[in-house]
Amino acid sequence: MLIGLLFFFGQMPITVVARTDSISLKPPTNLRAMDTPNDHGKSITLFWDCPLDISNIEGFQIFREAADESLHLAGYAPVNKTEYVDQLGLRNNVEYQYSMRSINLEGVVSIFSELSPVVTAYPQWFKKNEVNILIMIIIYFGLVIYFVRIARKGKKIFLRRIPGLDALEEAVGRATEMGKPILYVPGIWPMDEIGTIAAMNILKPVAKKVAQYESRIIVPCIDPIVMNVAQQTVKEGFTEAGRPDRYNQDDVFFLTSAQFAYAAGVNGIMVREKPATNLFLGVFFAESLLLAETGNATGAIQIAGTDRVPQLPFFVAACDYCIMGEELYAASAYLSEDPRLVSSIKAQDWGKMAILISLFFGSVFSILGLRFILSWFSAG
Amino acid sequence: MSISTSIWVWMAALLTLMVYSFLYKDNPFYRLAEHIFMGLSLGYTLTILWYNYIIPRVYEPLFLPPHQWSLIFPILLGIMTFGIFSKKYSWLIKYPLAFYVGGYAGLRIPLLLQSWIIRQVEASFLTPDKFTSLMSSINAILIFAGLFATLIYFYFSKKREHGFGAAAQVGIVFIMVAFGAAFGYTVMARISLLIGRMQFLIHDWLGIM
Amino acid sequence: MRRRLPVIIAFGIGFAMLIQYFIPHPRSEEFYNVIVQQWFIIIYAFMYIFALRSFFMHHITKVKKKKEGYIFSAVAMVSVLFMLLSGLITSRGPFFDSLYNYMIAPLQGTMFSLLAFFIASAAFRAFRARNVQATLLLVTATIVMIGRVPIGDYLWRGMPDLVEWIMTVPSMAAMRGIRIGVGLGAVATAMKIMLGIERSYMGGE
Amino acid sequence: MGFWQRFLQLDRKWIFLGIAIVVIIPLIKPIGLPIKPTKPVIDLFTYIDTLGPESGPVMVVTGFDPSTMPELMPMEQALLRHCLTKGIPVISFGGLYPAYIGMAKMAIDEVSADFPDKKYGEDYVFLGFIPGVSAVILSIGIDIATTFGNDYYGTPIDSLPMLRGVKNYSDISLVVDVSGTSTPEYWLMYAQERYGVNIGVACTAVSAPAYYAFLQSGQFVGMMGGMKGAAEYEELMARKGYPTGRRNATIGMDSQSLAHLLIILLIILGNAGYFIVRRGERRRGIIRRKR
Repeated sequence: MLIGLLFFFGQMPITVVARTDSISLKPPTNLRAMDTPNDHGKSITLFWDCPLDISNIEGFQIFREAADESLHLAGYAPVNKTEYVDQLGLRNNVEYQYSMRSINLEGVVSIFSELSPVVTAYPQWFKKNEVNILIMIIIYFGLVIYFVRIARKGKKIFLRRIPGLDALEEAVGRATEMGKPILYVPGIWPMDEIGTIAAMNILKPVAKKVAQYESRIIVPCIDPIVMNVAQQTVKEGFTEAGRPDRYNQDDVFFLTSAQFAYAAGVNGIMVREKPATNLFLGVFFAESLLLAETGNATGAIQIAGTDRVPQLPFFVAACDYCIMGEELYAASAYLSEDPRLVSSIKAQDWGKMAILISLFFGSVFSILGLRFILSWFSAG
Repeated sequence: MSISTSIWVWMAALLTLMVYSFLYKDNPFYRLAEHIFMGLSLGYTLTILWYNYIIPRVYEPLFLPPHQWSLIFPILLGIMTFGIFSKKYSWLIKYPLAFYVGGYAGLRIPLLLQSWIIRQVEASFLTPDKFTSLMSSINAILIFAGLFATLIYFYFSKKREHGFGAAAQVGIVFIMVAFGAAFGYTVMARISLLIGRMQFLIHDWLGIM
Repeated sequence: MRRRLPVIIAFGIGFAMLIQYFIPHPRSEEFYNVIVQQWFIIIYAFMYIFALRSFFMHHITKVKKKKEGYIFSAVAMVSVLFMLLSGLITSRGPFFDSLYNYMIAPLQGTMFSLLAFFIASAAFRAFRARNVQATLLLVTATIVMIGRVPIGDYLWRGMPDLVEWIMTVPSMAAMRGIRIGVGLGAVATAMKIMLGIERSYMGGE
Repeated sequence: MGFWQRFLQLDRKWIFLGIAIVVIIPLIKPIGLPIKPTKPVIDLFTYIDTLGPESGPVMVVTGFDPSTMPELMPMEQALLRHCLTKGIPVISFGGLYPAYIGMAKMAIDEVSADFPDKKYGEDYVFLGFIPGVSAVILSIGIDIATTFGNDYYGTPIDSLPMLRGVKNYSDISLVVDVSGTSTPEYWLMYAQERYGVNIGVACTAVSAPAYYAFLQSGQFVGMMGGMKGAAEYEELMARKGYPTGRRNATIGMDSQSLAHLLIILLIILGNAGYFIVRRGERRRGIIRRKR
């Protein structure tokens, strides 16, 4: 029997010692190939029908050839698969042809299947399978713009009271009575994070109140952009309160860049400066408890708020008030009472209501067998 | 009892003890370790920034052929951040900030929608295949109800009366159970880390056991 | 015009990065790579120079004015330079790696493990069953903590299954709800940034 | 100040001391609290135990750094020990990211020191880090030799006797990803989904819940979650009489159990004191500010 010592030119040197004595091994049939849709090209999807008798077959070897590439092994698929996406080493706008053969446990191979029709891979300019996301973005943009416009016309928009925020004003008042500073920790994430931006939004009214009470606010920062945004925000808070003179740039400073060095540094400030009120608002990670527990030991009133879900249990358990997840975004709108911000909370609530309705009717219809609502939320 | 002889192990052990001294009280040894840690980690970040980012992605493409002259624009934007030093030109910093934060905002919208919203909703539909057994049916309904109530808890446009108040109460129950579970798991992970440090001190440093 | 231009830039680059997600074409990928892996990095690097200035100014003033604890500021500055120089001179050689493995990693690990002590003291002093919600949290935490250690299996055979049920049903439901809510909020805020409604990150007007 | 008020003011240093004692003592003198293996760990152990010297190699992928070492290093060492004891050929892959190579090297060096009779290149092989993450997983499915070229020490793959005839996933009996991150999902997507290779996972306690769904759907052959998972695996090894070396996880489990019990006790005592003090005050009419 022919011992197939298969060398090939180009990429893959393989030494396959294969005995092809058994005629029983059949290659897959009806091999079809097409360019994989919705991608940057360089990818071809193959379909085939399994041979009737697959008892002895362990998998299928996939071979590829092109004008400048001889027939060589390009892929492998286990026996239960009837589809394969070939990505490695493919080029766009080059004509390829594929052929397959079965292989069993001992390495015995079948004859080659007939060549697939010629196929070329090419990139697309639009991901058709993610059009549902694009539609959702357009609708959501529309909601945000609509609500901002009606808010600018001065229409009063109702917003539920968030308990944590009223406590914020009481806590700032308590610190000023005792003539002690307020510590505002804006989280450990850079400016591009939504939670940090919410922290900056809340910093402004807090700084304004601190200025009115002629108290002091300390804002240690971990990121360069956050630091100079905080400096600008606190300065504005103080000027709006009519006390630009009390603004001290050294109180809003860059501590360090590392998560735990920052936590250690802030702990040091709590122990040495003894602020009466600690505000932890923004994006926090494992250092959240390090801060909350030390602050607890100094006896300060602590109000925390973060959208990082894993840290919420510790803030809920260790602080006096905890603004949870999304409430942080609503808080920045509630506190600043800026119609544009309040209106965007409205857009979010509409999004939530849309999801609640889709979940309800989607489930009811899917039990009846209709899955069209489910397709809106397919991850593409 | 074979105490380690490696200077590095001794260094690590001393630093570990200096940090643990904070548990007794805030003392100079702790503050020394704190500041060494602050400095070293900042120095480390700068080295990584230099070797993994500045050199391969800024210096080489710009100064080595083929020169990518388009990099002049971000450098100009970057220089504008120095405007902050002078009172007069402090508004200059708005441009690099707008570019950086605006760019990331646009980039994150589809990714957020995909992974935080669509994937979660897609997995929450009550489809027939979830009702295979009694237990799986109860669980499927409970998950659906919990998700519903949690979403209503975070609904801000309605006062919490009649229907909404009750749903929010149910929601907070699910939320607190989820927080309790997260709490339990985090405690476990922290204790494991402490055990890891103690094993280093006892085994690698002092060589007991 | 000074106020409008930054907003236009934010919308322009934001819109380009958003649309880029839907265009798989290689040219769009190149655009993404150049902007994210080069332009953003350059701007961030300049911001870092600015942060370094603030870091050193903060500590230099402390040393100059001999403020309390100025020695530690000096130590911090020396540490930065020491690490930076050892990284650059040995171009991240074994000495640099040892500095990481035997100084930064243990310091970080020890800081992390401090949390175990703080959790214990918070368990006694801070974690109060003030109301129904906090009680639910603490009871669930206790069940999970017992269920995940060998003793739990001996208290009641079904303990591991109960913990698994808590994780895969009530906890999963609430986590999904919170993630959807936070996701919606984050998308809305990102849109406000692009539309110029959210300008606080620029320090307002 | 009643007893309970003074009790609640207990200085937190005593609590710190309590945790330290409860963790240190078992490390010096292990108690050996009984360990009862659970199903996910048994599944992983039995799957590997059925393999032998002639079956395809097991690939152990390192995916953790110093911060998650206490939980994951015992797992990797238990897996390597189990394979070497049974003579199962094992490939230790240094990981998809450069940060993990140090841990992989530490694990393989410590374990191979306990097996002097096992020869490198014949019983175990150590592959270094290759950039590309998902591309690496994909191309192992095509051909290991081309993907790696040489092993960690620079010797060409083709000249390693153990890897002769081992071309891709079809020749690998199991891939176990020891990971503190989300890389197990990459192995499911790019290795199992495409090439049908069996995947096992060894992860931290925090990320274990997320993988239960994949376990129930049968995508993972088995799972070790957190230090408890590692201790269970060590227990299964000991019950079969396999050499376990220093059972770090099992010893650690004693400390973990006692620490958990102490924290639960502290929560109960703290709240008991809190309620007793508050009831006392309500009786004496002192309106205490809602703290």
